[in-house]
Order: sequence, then structure tokens, then C-alpha cells
Amino acid sequence: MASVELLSTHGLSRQYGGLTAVDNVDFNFCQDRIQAIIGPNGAGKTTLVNLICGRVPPSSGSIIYKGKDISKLSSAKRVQSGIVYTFQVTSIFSNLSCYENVALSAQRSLKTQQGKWLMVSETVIEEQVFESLSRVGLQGKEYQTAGTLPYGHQKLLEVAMSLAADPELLILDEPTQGLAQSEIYNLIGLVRTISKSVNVLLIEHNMEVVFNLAEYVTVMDNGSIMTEGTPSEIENNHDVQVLYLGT
Amino acid sequence: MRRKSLKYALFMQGGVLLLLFLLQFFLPAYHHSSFSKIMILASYAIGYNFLLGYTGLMSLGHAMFFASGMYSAGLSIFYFGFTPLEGMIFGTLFTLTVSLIFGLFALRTKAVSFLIVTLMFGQTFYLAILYYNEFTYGQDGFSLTDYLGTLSILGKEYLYSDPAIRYNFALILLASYLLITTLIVLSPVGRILIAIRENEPRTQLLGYNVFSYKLFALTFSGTLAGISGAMHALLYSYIGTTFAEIHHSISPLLWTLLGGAGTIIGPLLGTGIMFYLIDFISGITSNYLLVVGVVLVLTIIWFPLGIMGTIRQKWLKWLP
Amino acid sequence: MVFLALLDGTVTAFVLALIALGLSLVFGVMRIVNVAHGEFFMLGAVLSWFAYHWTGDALWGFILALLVAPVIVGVIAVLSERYILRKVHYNPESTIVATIGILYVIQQLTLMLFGPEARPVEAPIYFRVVFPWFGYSGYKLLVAAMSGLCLCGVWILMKRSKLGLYMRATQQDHEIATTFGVPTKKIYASVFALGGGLAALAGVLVVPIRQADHLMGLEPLLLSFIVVIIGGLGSLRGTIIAAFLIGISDGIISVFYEPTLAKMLATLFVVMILIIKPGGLFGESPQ
Amino acid sequence: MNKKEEEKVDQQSELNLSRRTVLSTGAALAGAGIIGSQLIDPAAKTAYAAGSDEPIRIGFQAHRTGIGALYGRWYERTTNAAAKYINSIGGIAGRPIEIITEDDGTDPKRGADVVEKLATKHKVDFVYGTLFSHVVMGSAPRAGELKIPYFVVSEGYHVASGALNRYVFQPCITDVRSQITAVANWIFSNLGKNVALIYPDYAFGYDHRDYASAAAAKSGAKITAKIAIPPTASSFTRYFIQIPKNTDVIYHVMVGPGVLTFVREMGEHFGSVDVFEHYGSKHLKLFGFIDSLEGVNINSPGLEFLDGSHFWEAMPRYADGYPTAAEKFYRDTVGIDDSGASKSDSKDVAAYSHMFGCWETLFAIKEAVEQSGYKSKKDYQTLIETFEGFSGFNEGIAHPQGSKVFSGKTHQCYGQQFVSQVKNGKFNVVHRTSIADGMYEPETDYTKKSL
Repeated sequence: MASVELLSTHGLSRQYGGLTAVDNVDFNFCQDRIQAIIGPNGAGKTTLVNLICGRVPPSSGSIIYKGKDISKLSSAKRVQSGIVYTFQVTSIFSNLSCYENVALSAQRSLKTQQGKWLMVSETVIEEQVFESLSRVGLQGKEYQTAGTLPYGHQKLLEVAMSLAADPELLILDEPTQGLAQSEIYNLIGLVRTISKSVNVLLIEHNMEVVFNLAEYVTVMDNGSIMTEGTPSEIENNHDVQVLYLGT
Repeated sequence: MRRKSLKYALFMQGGVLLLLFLLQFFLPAYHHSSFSKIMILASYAIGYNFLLGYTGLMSLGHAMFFASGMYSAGLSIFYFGFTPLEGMIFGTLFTLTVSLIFGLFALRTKAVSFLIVTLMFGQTFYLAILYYNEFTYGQDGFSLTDYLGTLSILGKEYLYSDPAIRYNFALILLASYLLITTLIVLSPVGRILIAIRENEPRTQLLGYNVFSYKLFALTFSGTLAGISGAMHALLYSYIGTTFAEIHHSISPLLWTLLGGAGTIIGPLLGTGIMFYLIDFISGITSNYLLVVGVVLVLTIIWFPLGIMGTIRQKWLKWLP
Repeated sequence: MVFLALLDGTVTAFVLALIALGLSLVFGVMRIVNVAHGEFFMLGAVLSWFAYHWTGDALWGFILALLVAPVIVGVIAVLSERYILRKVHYNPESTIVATIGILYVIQQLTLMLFGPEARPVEAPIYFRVVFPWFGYSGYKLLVAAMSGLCLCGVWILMKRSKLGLYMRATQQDHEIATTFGVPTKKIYASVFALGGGLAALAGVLVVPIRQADHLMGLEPLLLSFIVVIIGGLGSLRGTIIAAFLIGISDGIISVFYEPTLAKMLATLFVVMILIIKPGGLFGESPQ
Repeated sequence: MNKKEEEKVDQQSELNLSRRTVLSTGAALAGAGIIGSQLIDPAAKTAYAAGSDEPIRIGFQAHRTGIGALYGRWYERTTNAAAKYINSIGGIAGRPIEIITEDDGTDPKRGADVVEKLATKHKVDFVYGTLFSHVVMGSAPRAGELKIPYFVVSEGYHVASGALNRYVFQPCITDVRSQITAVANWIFSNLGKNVALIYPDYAFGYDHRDYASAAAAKSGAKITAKIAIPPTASSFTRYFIQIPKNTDVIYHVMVGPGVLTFVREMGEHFGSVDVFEHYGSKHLKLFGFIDSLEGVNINSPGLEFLDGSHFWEAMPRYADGYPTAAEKFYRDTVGIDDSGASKSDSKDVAAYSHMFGCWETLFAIKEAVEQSGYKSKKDYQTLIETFEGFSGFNEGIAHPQGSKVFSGKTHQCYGQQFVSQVKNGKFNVVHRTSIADGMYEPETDYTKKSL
């Protein structure tokens, strides 16, 4: 597979007070594959993706996306250019219906696509919403209030919102956290389908999921990249074993 | 769902408006004029609700917008000899500018700080009217009675203070506010505003420039308040600082909350109920504000969503 | 002129700090805005008039009011906390509306029982301090000193007592505090009572230099709002510094500009601080 | 004030307040259109003969709450006392008076609503009794629209300035402009020529600012400072600093709940008027409008420094200030003691320089109704035209404050004013102006406006 760089970071750092959460990271994401970032708690994974999608500004360093420096862009602008983030802890609009949740995401992407200045017709939005919801298996739940869904379904709703946003790079932050085993299997299938059309960056704790899905894995520890490689390389890497097993 | 909402809402509002239209032929003089007043004030509250109910921004300085529309329309008629229509247009544009500039500053703050900044700006505006009293006539205000002329409809001349003119102008204002806010609320833009109310950071991360949407909501809401103020000036021909005082900012908040924030028809209901409640109680005791206080406390404990909000939650899910 | 401006500004600042302190505590610990705070202040002043009237003696009336008014107001505060604020779950917006309701109720009941006029209360001691250029009320200086004492008292309470510890814990994180066994419900009630009591105390101290009337709560409410927000949410140190900043700048601006213009400028000054630093001077940024 | 000056003042304002002089003042006014010259004898009870039993309904717009509440209470007491008395002597044109009171919260918004409510719901014949000028400004357009006569007791210059409409009358209380014009020259020649003005930042205050300045310009006096106090102020010390050093007289007027604080802080700042040495070798003098102390006991703590200072009064608070039979009758009927406080509570001091306007206005309405033959609302035009034809009211029980000149053009009356000095814890009248002192050229002509 030809590895064309979609996104890369250069010397990216972020300090919180005296603490360095991300330390001079050069991270590359190549087109057309599922890539994963793993690492123990506090390794700086979430901070790294927060930097990438613009939720926190970097202390230093730059982020290049499709050849352009995006480190000064607002988070909204980054979403508009295709970097879509799916929250670790669900952050849906819990008082609104599933339909509204997804529609919010869909109408933005449709507007960007169609280059329209103000309005997108509701019919087009509706189509997109129904499609996204059925892709994650939430068809029939359109008018249920999102906050009343079971947790697993809320996670799926998050994914549906992200899909409706027409992502080019979809960042899934611990998508399986809090899910039952059967739900995890469904999710793996879903992500695999999604990845056919979208680049997926996976932040995950669950090794099973990672090795099942990822084509390339980056291991982070103490805010820096420890090692990178294919899943099998990583599986056999001694340092990673020490990191995870403590031996 | 949205289309169904829109259809039902328009039907319901149409019904309410038709009822109000017909009522003018039956109401006794006192209630006739009370209804005119309620409709004008309700339109102010509807504009307020656009900001509070649909965007989640609580302002305590809306009297500033009401007064800015009122004074700019009134002063331009008074000094520059504008016609009432020109005064209205000038008032609208002036308030639009004021609310836009105000928004650019105030929206840098959030939540309670926003509340305070709106309050302070409102207070400054009020003091400014007092300070430039040689121009604005200060606390006393001034009357437009001799400056408005008459309004010619179908070859007949009417005074702006004619009860029928007042009633129907107020009704037209109310109807257009209801229609336009319903359309916006149920449009994709309204969806985004509601999203901001529900979860602002998430809305930002869906790719929306939250600031500009909030600015739009504030400017729109302020302008609506300003148009109400200008209309009030024309129909009641009195302009004074009482409309710029903090009490006049709290009023739409109360009407909105009582009727149901985030419901289109709620502010109208809240304004009407509050008006008649005060009217009724002031006949019994001069301490009618005591009852207002009690009603507020009980409403917020028992109907935190307001009257229409509770009805929507319990029965009419489609209610916008 | 500047000297008088500074002196008057400083006295204003002390009083302001005392009134704002209660609001700041409630704000900080409970994360709610108490719009009825000014009415607690007003109640203190009105109760002080009753004490003065009942004892017929300025000094004894003052002492009686000093002891009783904060307690009565504290009880009223606890009752409204228990039966109203708790019922709306301290939701910020609901609380604002509920406390506006409480404001009207307290104000109108006072109007019914006390009447509409402003009534004077004699100062417990009265003397004029004569400077070479002008005279100044000695009691005002005394008020500043007593306010200062109260501020120190609260400071010590917060830093040294168990209640203070609990309050600070609740302020940091309400849920964690609960899991560590802090009785947060009781803390909320005590904080609200303390806030009301401090406002009433300020009312008792201030009333001899103005008069008691049922509308007197609004201005201190607005001012203490400003002070608390400028100081930064829940920062006691910020509140006190802001009180001085505002009291003294207001005093100085008043000397050089026409009174109404001065009020405008002082208000705009406050707005500008907030726009530049939305979190206040000493608050955590809201982001 | 030193002895010499005192004598001078006393000589100048030598008062001879015998009954005869008072009546002759009235007599001087006699001529065409002077009405109400007969003293009404309370004993002669006319039965409600000529008229029907249908009462004349007078809507009373009262400041029961809000900043005007103190005045409102006294206006209400005076109104009720006057109505009771008028009913006891046979009512108006044989019909009893009925007063319907509505609170306006001293707020123009609500004021306009109250006028409307009184007119359309209670269907009153007239609306009456408003004091605060912004409430009058807010309510008057509504009265004009509803075409209902609206009699105010406000002392604002709004009526005479022509800003209102033909339905609004101020028949029995002199407007501020005339009050100032009447006393200004006395101030300049007796107290000093360099005057600093302190007034509230209200229209009421602007009248003081404008007309005191105008009077100063005319008589060669100088206004050294104009200090407008914002309505939200609760502390005043800082504003006193702005008074420049070349000032001889502080001219002060204040309204609202802060009045006592205002006066007290003035005392703290300047010390007692006699001792004060700050402003060079001259003694700083104080001249106040009684509004600053309406309803306030002059013996309140902190006011000792006022001893020796002067005040304008419209009607002397202390009974010996203007001892006429009518004044005594009025005072007794309303229930005021000799020191201007309520007979039932000596701590309850009256708004004595304003409330007489309510009493007199009801009598003026009575005159107008009786002379015009007013029966019902369709007679408004005749009533208004009759009223505009009045040229004054004679002193008597109906007009205990003194005779009035009335101008049909301005819908405004002009009466005598008093200057009192504070001495031994009471007000002592030292000067009484003539009606002519307060006259000015009319600036408007309501009779030319449409009805």
C-alpha cells in the first residue's frame, strides 16, 4: 500500500502547568488505513488527538494536514476540513432526539459540500440522517430522546454523528470503552466497514480491538512516541510487553 | 417531525392570531387596550425568548435594545422631522447596529459574566440617556403626540393612538414575530442555536462557528426588541427612561420563564397572565409585587419549564 | 481633593467588601447567584431601625441589632435555602428566577410592615473628624474599621475552622467532598445563612450613615455583583481586592467628572475588565 | 449669619400676616373671572338637591409605592380629607364626590396604564393627583388620547412649557420655574451672588438648573457649579468636593429616599454653616428647597448644622408661619399639628409644601364643574373652556395656601412663595413673595390646541 501522508505533527508539545502531556511528538498518519495509538493511562494519547482536532492549542510545534499547517485553525474549521472526532465519553445532545443529533452534524457537512451559504433543504438532510443512523444500526430510533438511549447506543449515535459529518479522517477515542463484549464485536465490524471509505485513527485500550482492526500501531508513553509498527511487530516488541505487562 | 412541527405550529399560531383578531370586535374598551399592550410587550418577550429559550443566553440588559429602538425612532421623529415609517426604519437599523456592536464585546464572556456584562451595559445606556438630558429630556422623557401626524388607510385618516390602529398594529407585529421566529427556529439555523443552548462545546466540534451564531441570535433578538420599542413609541407616543431601567429588562425574563422559555407561544401567554395578574391584584392591594414574587417562586419550583414547556413535555411533543 | 476621594473611596470599599463577601461565599461554594442578597442587606438595616425604635437608645439599639439582625436574616436565608433553592436543585438559572421571587417577597413584606418612607437610625456614636479642609463623619471611619474586622473574621473562619475546611472542599469539588464525608447539604445551608447574615450585618453597620427603606437593596446588590465577578468567581481574595479597586476608582472618578458621567465611566470600566478577562481578575478562566 | 445681616433680612421681609392683609391680597386680584371668592361655610349644608345621586367619580393616580411613596401617602390623606369635607358641604353641584384610587408605583409606564384603567374600566369623570413629573409626562399623552381632563399636582414645568396637551391642567400648585423665579432674587440679594447648584439628575432638577441660572444671569449673580446627582446615588460626600471655593451659597434640592442622607452628609462635609471657614473669609450659606426635607423631622440627628440656613416653602410647615383662619381650618381638617406632623403621630412629618395642592385642586374641579354646568363626559369641552376662562382663585378655605393667578394659556397657576429660616429647631418664615415675583411670559397657548 502506498503510504501518502494525510496528517503529520512536527515537534508537537503541550504543557499543563509544569506537566508535559505531549512532548515533542512527530506523528504521521498515512492515507487509506486504520491506524491506532495505544499506550497506558496518562501516556498523552487523548491530549495528542485533542491537539490534532483543535480542542487545545499546542504549546509548540505544528500540525500539517493535507500539506497545510492547521495548527492555528479553530476546531470548527478543522471539522469543516474533514477531521472529525468521536468522544471518549459520549458528548451527545441528550435532550434532543437522535434525529436532531445526527441532523446537526449532517447539515454542516452538506452545507460545506454544496458550498451553500445559508440553508440546506431539510429533505436532503433527512436522507443523510436516516442513512447514517441505519449504518450504525440505530434505524427506528430516530425520534427517541438521545439521553434515554442505553450507553452502547449512545456510543453508536456518536459514531453516526461523526459519519454524517462526512469525515476524511475519523478519530475514534476509545470507542469500545464501557461496551459489552457483543457490542464490541458489532463495533469492530462497523469500523471495518467505515474504514473502506474513511481514514480511521483509533485510540484504544482494548488490545484485542487494536490488533483486530489496526494496520499500523503507534505506542505512546510519557507523552512521547515509544515505538511504531505493524500490529505483529508491536505484539512482539519487548519494550511494549514490559510497558503493558510490567515484566 | 420538523415539518409536522412547523405545520402544527403554524396552525396553532394562526388560530391564536385569528382569535386575537376577532376578539377586538367583542372586547370592552379596557380589555381591548390591555390586549394591545400585551401584544406589544409579548413581541418584546418573543424577541427575548429567541435569545434565552433558543440560544441559551440569559441577558439582563434587553431594556437597552427596547429603549434604543424607542429613542432612536422617537428622537428622529422629534428632532429631524422623520415620518413615523422613517422613524421605524431608522430605529430598526440603529438597534441592529447597537446590538451587533454590543454582541461583539459581550459575547466574549459566558454564563454569569455575560449576565453581568449585559446588566452593566444596560445600566450605562440608561445613565447615558440621563446624562444627555438636554437632548433626550432625561428621566421625564417626551411625548410624540404632536409629531406623528395621521395615518391614512383607504382614504381615511387615523391617529396612531386610535384604539383600532393600536390593536391591529400590535397584532401585525406579534404575528410577524411569531411567524419569523417559528421559521427560524425550525430551520437548520434554529437547530444550531438549540444545539448551542444544549451543548456549546460539542456544537463547536461539529464544525460550527459558535460565536457567529450567538452573535446572530443576539443581534436578531436585540433588533426585535428594538422594533417593539419603536412600535411602542409610535403607538403610545411616550418615550422615557422607565423603558431603559433594569426592571424593564427583568420583565421579559419573567414573562418568558412563566410562559415557557424555548416555546414560541410561551412568552405571549406569560405576558398576558402576568399583566392580568398584576391588574387584578393591584385592585386588591398595592403590594401586587408580593404576589408576583410568590408566583415566580412557585412556578420555578412546580413548573420549571414554564407553562408551555410543561405542556410540551407532558402532551404536545411537537410544540416548537 | 484627591485625599478626600481616597478616604471616601476607602470607606466605600470596606463596606462594599463586606456586602460582597456574603455573595462571594455563596457564589463560590454553591455556584449560584443570589439575587435576593441586597434584600438581606436591606433587612439588616430595617431590623436595625426596629431595634433603635424599640430600645429608644442609639447605642443599645445598635448593639441589639448587631446581635439579632444577622441571626434573623440567617434564619430566613436557611428557610429559603431549604424550601426553595434545594427544590430547584441549585440549577443556576432557576436559582436566579427563584431569588428574584424571594427579592420581591421580602421587599413587599417590608413595605407592608415598615412603610414606604426612608427612616433614619441614629449612629451609636456621633462625631465629626475635622481635617484642615473639610469635615468627615467619624462613624463612617468606624464602619470601615468594623468591616475590616468582619473581613478578618471570615478569613480566619475560612482558613482555620472545620466549617471553613468543609466549605473550601465543597467549593473545590462538590462530589468528591461528598464522598469524603463532608455534609454538603448542611454546608450549603450554613453558607447561605452566613452569606445572608453578613449582608444583614453590613446593613446594620451602614444604616446610620444612610437610612432604612425598602428599596435600598438594589444598589448594593448591583455593586456586589460587580465586585464578585470582577474579583473572580468564588475567590475571596479577589472579592476584597476588587472591592477596593472599584470603591477607590469610583471615588476618584467621581471627583473629576460630573456625577452621572462618573457612574457611566465606572460601569464601563467594570465591563471592560470583564471583556478583557472574562474570568475576573483572580478567577479561573471559564474555558 | 451675623447679627447685622439678620436684622436686614428681617426688615426686608417684614411680615404682617394679619387676616386683613391676606384678604386684601385676594382683593387685589378681584376682577373679571375671579371665582371662589366666597368663603364656604361648613355649617351651611346644602342637600344634594340640584344634582342626581350619581357621584362625580374622580380617579386618583397615587404614588403608593416606588420612590414617590412618601408624598403619595400624604396626597392620599389630603385628598380623602378634602373629599370628605366637600361631601359634607353638599358635594360638587349637589353630587357627592367619589375618589377611586389606583397605585402607579411612581412609574410612567404604569402611570399611563392607570390613567387608562381609571378612564375605561372605572369610568371616572376626571383623573387627578399625580405628583412626579416623569409620571405626568408618561401619563398625559394617554389622558389626551382618551380625551379625559387630567389635573396634576406636580409642580413640574411640563404643563406650562407646552409639552403636554389641552386636557392637562395644573390649577393649584405653582410650577418650579415660577417658584425659582420668585425666590431667586431674594437669594442673590440676601445670601450671596456666587451660587453653586446641587440638584437631582431628573427633569425636576433641570428646571432648577435652567431657571436658577436664568435668574442669576438677569440679576448679575454667578452660578459657580452645577452638580447633578444621579438617581442611583446613595452616598454624596464625594460630590460636595466639586463645589468651588468662590462659592457663597449652596443651593440644594433633592428628592427620593436619599434626601436625609444627602443633607446629613452635607452637614458632615461643611460643618455648621456659621463656623465653616473653608471658603475664604466668607461664610458659606445654604439655601434649600424644602423638597430636600419633605416628610423629614428638622430635629433629626445630624441636621443641627442647618440651624440658620434658609429654605423655600410653598406653604409653611409650622402653623405660626402663615396664621390665617383658612390655613388653620385646612390643617385641622387634614389632621396636621402645629409643627407640621400628623396629629396622631408626631414623628410622622407631612409633605406640607406639596399636599395642599390636592386639597385646592379638588376645590378647583368643584368650581369648574359647577360653573360649566358639567353633567357627564360629553360636557368635557365646556368644562375645559370654562376652566381656561378662569383667571385665578381667591384665598379661603378652598385655597388655604393663598390666592392664585391662573393662566388659561398655560393651564398653570401661580401663587405666593415663602422663605423660612431654620431657628431653634423649627422653620420660621422670613419672607413672603408676591404672586407677581413668580410670573413669567407664557411660552405656550393650549387654548389654540385641538380638543
